[in-house]
Amino acid sequence: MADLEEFRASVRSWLEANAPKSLRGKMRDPAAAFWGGKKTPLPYPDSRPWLDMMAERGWTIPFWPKEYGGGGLDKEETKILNEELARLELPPPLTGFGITMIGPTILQYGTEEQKKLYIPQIIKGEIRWCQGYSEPNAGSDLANVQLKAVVDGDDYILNGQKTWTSFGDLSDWMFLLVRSNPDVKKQAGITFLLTDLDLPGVEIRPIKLISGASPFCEVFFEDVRVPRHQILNRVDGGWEVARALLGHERTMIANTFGGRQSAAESPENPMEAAAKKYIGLKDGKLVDDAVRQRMAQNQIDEQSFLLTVQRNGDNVKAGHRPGPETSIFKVYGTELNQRRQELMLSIVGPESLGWEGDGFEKSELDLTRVWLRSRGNTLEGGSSEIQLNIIAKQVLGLPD
Amino acid sequence: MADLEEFRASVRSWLEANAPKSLRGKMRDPAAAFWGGKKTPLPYPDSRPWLDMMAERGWTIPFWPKEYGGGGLDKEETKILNEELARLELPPPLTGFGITMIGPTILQYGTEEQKKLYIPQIIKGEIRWCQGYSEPNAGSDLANVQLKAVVDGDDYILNGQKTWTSFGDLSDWMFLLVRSNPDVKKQAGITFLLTDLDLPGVEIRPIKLISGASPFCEVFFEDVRVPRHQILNRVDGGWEVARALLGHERTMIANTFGGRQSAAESPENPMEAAAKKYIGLKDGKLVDDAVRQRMAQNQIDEQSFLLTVQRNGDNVKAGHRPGPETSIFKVYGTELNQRRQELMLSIVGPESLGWEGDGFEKSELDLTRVWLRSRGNTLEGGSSEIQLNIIAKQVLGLPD
Amino acid sequence: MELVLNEEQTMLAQTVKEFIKDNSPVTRMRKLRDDRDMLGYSKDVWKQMADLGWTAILFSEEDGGLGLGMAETVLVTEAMGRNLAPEPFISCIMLAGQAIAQGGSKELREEWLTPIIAGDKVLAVGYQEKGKRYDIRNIGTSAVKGADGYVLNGEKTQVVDGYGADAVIVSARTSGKDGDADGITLFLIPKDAAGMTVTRQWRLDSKNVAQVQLKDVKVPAANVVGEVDKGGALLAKVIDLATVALCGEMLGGMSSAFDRMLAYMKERVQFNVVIGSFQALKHRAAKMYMEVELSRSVVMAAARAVDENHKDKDIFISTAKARCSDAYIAITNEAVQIFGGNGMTDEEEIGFYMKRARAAEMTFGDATFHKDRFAALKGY
Amino acid sequence: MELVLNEEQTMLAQTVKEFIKDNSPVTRMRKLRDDRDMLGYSKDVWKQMADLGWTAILFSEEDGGLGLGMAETVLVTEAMGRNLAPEPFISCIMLAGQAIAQGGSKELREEWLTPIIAGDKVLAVGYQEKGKRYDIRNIGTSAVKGADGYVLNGEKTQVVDGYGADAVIVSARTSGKDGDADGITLFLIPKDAAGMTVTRQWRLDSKNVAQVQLKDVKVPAANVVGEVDKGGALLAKVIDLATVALCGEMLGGMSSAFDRMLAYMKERVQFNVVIGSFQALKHRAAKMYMEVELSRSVVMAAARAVDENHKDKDIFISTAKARCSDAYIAITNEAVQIFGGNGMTDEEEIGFYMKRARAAEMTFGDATFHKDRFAALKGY
Repeated sequence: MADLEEFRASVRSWLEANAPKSLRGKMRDPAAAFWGGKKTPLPYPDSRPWLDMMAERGWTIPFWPKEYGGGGLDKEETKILNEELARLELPPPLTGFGITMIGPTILQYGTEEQKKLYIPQIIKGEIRWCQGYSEPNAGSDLANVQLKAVVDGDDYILNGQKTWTSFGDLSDWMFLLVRSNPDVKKQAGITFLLTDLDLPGVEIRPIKLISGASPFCEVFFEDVRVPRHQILNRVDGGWEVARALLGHERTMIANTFGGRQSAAESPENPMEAAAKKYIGLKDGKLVDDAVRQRMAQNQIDEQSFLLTVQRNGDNVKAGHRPGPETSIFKVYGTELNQRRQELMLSIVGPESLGWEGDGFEKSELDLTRVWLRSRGNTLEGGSSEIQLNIIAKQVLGLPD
Repeated sequence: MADLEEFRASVRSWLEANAPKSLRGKMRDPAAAFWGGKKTPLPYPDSRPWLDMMAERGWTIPFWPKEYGGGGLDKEETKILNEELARLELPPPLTGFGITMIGPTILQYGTEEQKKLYIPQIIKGEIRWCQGYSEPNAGSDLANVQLKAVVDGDDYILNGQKTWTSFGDLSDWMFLLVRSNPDVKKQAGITFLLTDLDLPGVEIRPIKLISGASPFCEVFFEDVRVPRHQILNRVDGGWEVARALLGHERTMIANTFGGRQSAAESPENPMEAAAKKYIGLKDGKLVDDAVRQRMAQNQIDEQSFLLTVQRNGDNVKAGHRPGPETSIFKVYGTELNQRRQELMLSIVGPESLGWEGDGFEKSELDLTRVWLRSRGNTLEGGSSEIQLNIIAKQVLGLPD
Repeated sequence: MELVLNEEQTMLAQTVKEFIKDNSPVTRMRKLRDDRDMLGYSKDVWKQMADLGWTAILFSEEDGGLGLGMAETVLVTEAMGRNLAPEPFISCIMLAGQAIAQGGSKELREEWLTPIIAGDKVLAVGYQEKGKRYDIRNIGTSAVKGADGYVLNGEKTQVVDGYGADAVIVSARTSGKDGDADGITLFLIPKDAAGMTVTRQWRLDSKNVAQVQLKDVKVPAANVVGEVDKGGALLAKVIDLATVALCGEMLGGMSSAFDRMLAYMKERVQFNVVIGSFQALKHRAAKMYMEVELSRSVVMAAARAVDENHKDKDIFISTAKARCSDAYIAITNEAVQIFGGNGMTDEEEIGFYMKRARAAEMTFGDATFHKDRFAALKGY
Repeated sequence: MELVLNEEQTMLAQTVKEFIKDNSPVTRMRKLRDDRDMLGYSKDVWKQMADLGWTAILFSEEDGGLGLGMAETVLVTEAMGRNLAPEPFISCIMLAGQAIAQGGSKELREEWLTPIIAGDKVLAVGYQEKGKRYDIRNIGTSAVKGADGYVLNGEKTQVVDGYGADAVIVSARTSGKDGDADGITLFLIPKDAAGMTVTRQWRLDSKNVAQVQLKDVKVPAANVVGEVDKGGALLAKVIDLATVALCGEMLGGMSSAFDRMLAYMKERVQFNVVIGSFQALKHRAAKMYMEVELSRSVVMAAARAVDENHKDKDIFISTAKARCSDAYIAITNEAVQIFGGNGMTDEEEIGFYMKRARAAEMTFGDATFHKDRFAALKGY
């Protein structure tokens, strides 16, 4: 107990002395997130020193083992560190798939050499990772991996294509599934591989979306040589790794859509603000009663959802098995977000139809894109249909 | 043209002279419908003479061929007859499955002897028919017929059970599907049979529903002997007949739920009346805006549906192929009716919770039962799920 | 708040669930209905529940209770809801008992709370009037002050467990006009009071509900529960608590309906496979499952918000009632559809849940009423 | 009314459909967008449509039109909607053309209708203002009467096909206050009028829309369309007609989106089968099919109700706009979901329909606006 207080005091004084003043207050600023690596632009000039000083102490991922460069903090200490970061409203020094997806997976499946090699790089944010699961003709059928990996000496030679790779153009390395054995049941011939994207034969092309943005890429492989020691788990044992990693991803998506604020908090609500601006109150009630009711429904849904996320977390914290499965969060959270964006359009009305340029406010133009982007939420990371299949089978025990 | 005017004059004078005065004005009175047969109570004392005098002229089904006792009227004459009946607001003299289902089917599949025997009985309303399709373990799988029919001399011997037989207890004869051949694909071993229900070995038990009513029966067959000449179409050719008959049934259900009034008409609307009574207007608008919006949605749905039924009819009249299939009417019409009844509950509020006795008005108690009954609409006559399967396959051409 | 059961709560939940399972299958409620039992519940089962201490949960130790909270209470109502146990928990404990506990004089508390907690006496609260919908401030019943007390005239409807109650607490207008929050007073009227007629009503969910007619009923001032003219606020507070308990019941009901539907999907064969293998039905079942899970979260949260006197507790309560109302109806509708023709028969128990879902929705304000209240509380 | 096409209508429908198919694949609209074409449509294609007589359908023979009705008009817009053909039919023919035909003086009709019908001139109507939502009586633009005519000040937004228009008809307040039905006047302003600035705006559906700024613009009294102060009613009438035409377009759009979705379901293979064999998707497709069919019925009925001057024609119009708005959005949302990741790419055309569905919904009042109007017309 005394130790913890001492720890808190040392953290506090260190942060106050060293954390860049320019980043204070930016805790909730989504633009302050830094994804690391060599190609991603710095969000703020101080983002790099902030990352470096935290990484040196292992505090980018404070609870990972010290031997691989993590902070080695226990639960209590981690909580204290987070509280002290929140006190100065400091943004996390690092985010990304290294932390949320491939890092935990390497810790779970990697050899000692692999852990020693990759985990410190992740902790220091030296490389940004992207995911190579989807292929053009696979869609929801993730096991339908066609990208060929043929053994040649100490290397695999890769030929084929990945798609829907988030920020492939800003990433340094990819973790991907390859078809290492075409002669067995499709799940049984997949290998999980890590590869540098700067290798010869790799070509990365952004995909333009309906929202106008290009957060995803197609990644083409033509005779790309990847050392065989860069496989994770055994040869043809990639499907098991992929599934474990998907679990990490769903948790992350749930966190994203569920919002990080606890359900009890009531932050300034952008929907209510928009309704008051575009529709207006009369006698304390929104003039458009249909919108008012949809808002109440949407907020009730949101509160119910956040409380369910919280309940799940509280159960885990209490040492019980998690309650509802993460698939619920994915389906409900993404569909809720879509309903929210559609409601926002109804609230803002004709001004929400802008694409760019004159006659529309920036917030109106942003809304249009955010809405369009939200349509993808129910597709990426396992479509709603796939999630409902999973719930039916794995949670409810219904037969195929 | 002159002939038609003459026809109209003769119909009018005959109706004015003969149609029972006590039935005038009862055109829209659902209680005035007479189902015929030996067991059904008369709705009004004059219902029988009204039936008899109309049947004598073949006008219970005016457009059926004269040789079997029908009216033999053409399209124009039928229209005139209906207009003249409407002029005095007279109820139809006869309704029932004889007219809407088995009659047309016998005309389509029956031998000359069968037509001569059954059609006049139907036209005169001498027997009331019921349907024997469903069986306890079949549900939506109608071809799963288990009721056994074994040949014995000139007879079939029936053993097994039918269920969900509408008003089996009030009917005289049944048309039913029997398993005549257990050794072939299930659809190929079914025979369509007509049988008297007063035969020894038939037992009829009403099923009590959640609404408290018992409009359906279970019908048990134990060594019931039915003459083999009472089959329709060939032995093992029952499935074809059953499907033709189901087409007639769906059209009937669509008419029932679509309502017979044309879309343009605006009869006194019970929902609007209830809303004004239980909720009330303020400045010309319902006080409860949520109910107001649900009402608008429901009435828009209803109008859209009625117009679609009308469009289908207009297309057929114009000699084109029908537009949307009748399955649409069944699914949409029944679900619309369920939404309508649920909305009625919301309008009436806590007073809609009554079951019987003190403290509730008759209209409130009726509503409760009508609502509960409406839950069956999406099940009987081919469930919504089955209809959606049919639309997907037969209309949209999607594969199994 | 922590949305997790502690050890004691887990044990309580287990005990109640087992008791209800053993002592109150749905067949019991069916028999009461078929027998046209005037009470509609069993005094014997009620006494057993009291002996197990569940009627005491919410009362202070001073009043002879256990001094626990809504978090525990909803565990009891959830178990009761699972099997549609008709005992007068919400009417007698949540409404009448809480009204007396929170507003009753020392004398009233001594006279009535002990037998209520012991399960020896049943009290009901009459606040609903015909045609007045969900706003409890719309009251046609009047109470006029005279020399020795008040004279009451009016009529209450659908008073839950009013038939056979040892006393009925009624709301009456002592001043102001229809719709005013002030000017409402609660009166406790013992069953033998001259001029009070209690008539059993028959409702679709077979609950004991009654019409309570008051013709020049004399009530002494000592029988006022709470303060004169301030009974509206007390009633609202008590109804809020009862609403959370009802949400617990609804959660139990929808869980049971969902479980039954799921079991049927695994067992019913059509087209040579179980119907649970049809993808369209699977997806619908998965969606209903989400509704159950979300409902569980909001019920737990509402109970804890009340226990913690959370500043947004009214929002939590309306969230719970709106969600549970919609979910219970949606799930029972789906369940009846999936049960097919069998679901339409009186013989199959699923229909009871569909009926109860409607009655529960329309008790203490329907989903729309609570969405409206939610919006108002949020300031829009 | 008869909800069936007669022989001439069937032929017309066929001709338009084929013309659009041959001359206006969606790639044409994509190219206009990618080129950032300021006009956003093709004058050449428009002229061809005029030569085929479609611009003349609704005008009287006296004005050089064909004297046909909305029943024919919706066939043209439906075909255009199927391929998102961006030509100025609704803006120039339905709004401006009809305003002049129904309210214009003989001189205005002679000067403008002939070139409109010939496809030589394009006119637009500016009635929408920023922040005023859907009520066309909310007008900030003012017109003050002076010695020789009127002086206009104000700003219109999202004037469809306003950029490059030969003239713009704008609504302005000549008397009364915001929200009044009376006191609105329509003014025809030729493109070279001093003080009028027309700025191209870029909208998600890539339609030509423009901001029209009016700074002390002088308009002679002869350019008033309709009567002074009575322009609100004329505008409302014209917008009602245009709404029906737009519903035709929406019907075409949703039909096309549905057809594309269905084709994709039959062709896309996942888990070794076409996705159209998954029952959950089949049921959803069947439901969307019903929406298309219902939409077709209400569009046909609304057009005929207008042609027959049916006493309930406003109800038919609001029914059509509410239904088509909801259906177009529902179908395009479902289609994008079923197209999966491909549906999210700019390369796949389905996304264009989803964007257009939103813009069309918010033109002439969204679904909620028309449900509200429906209820008001029904008297509740």
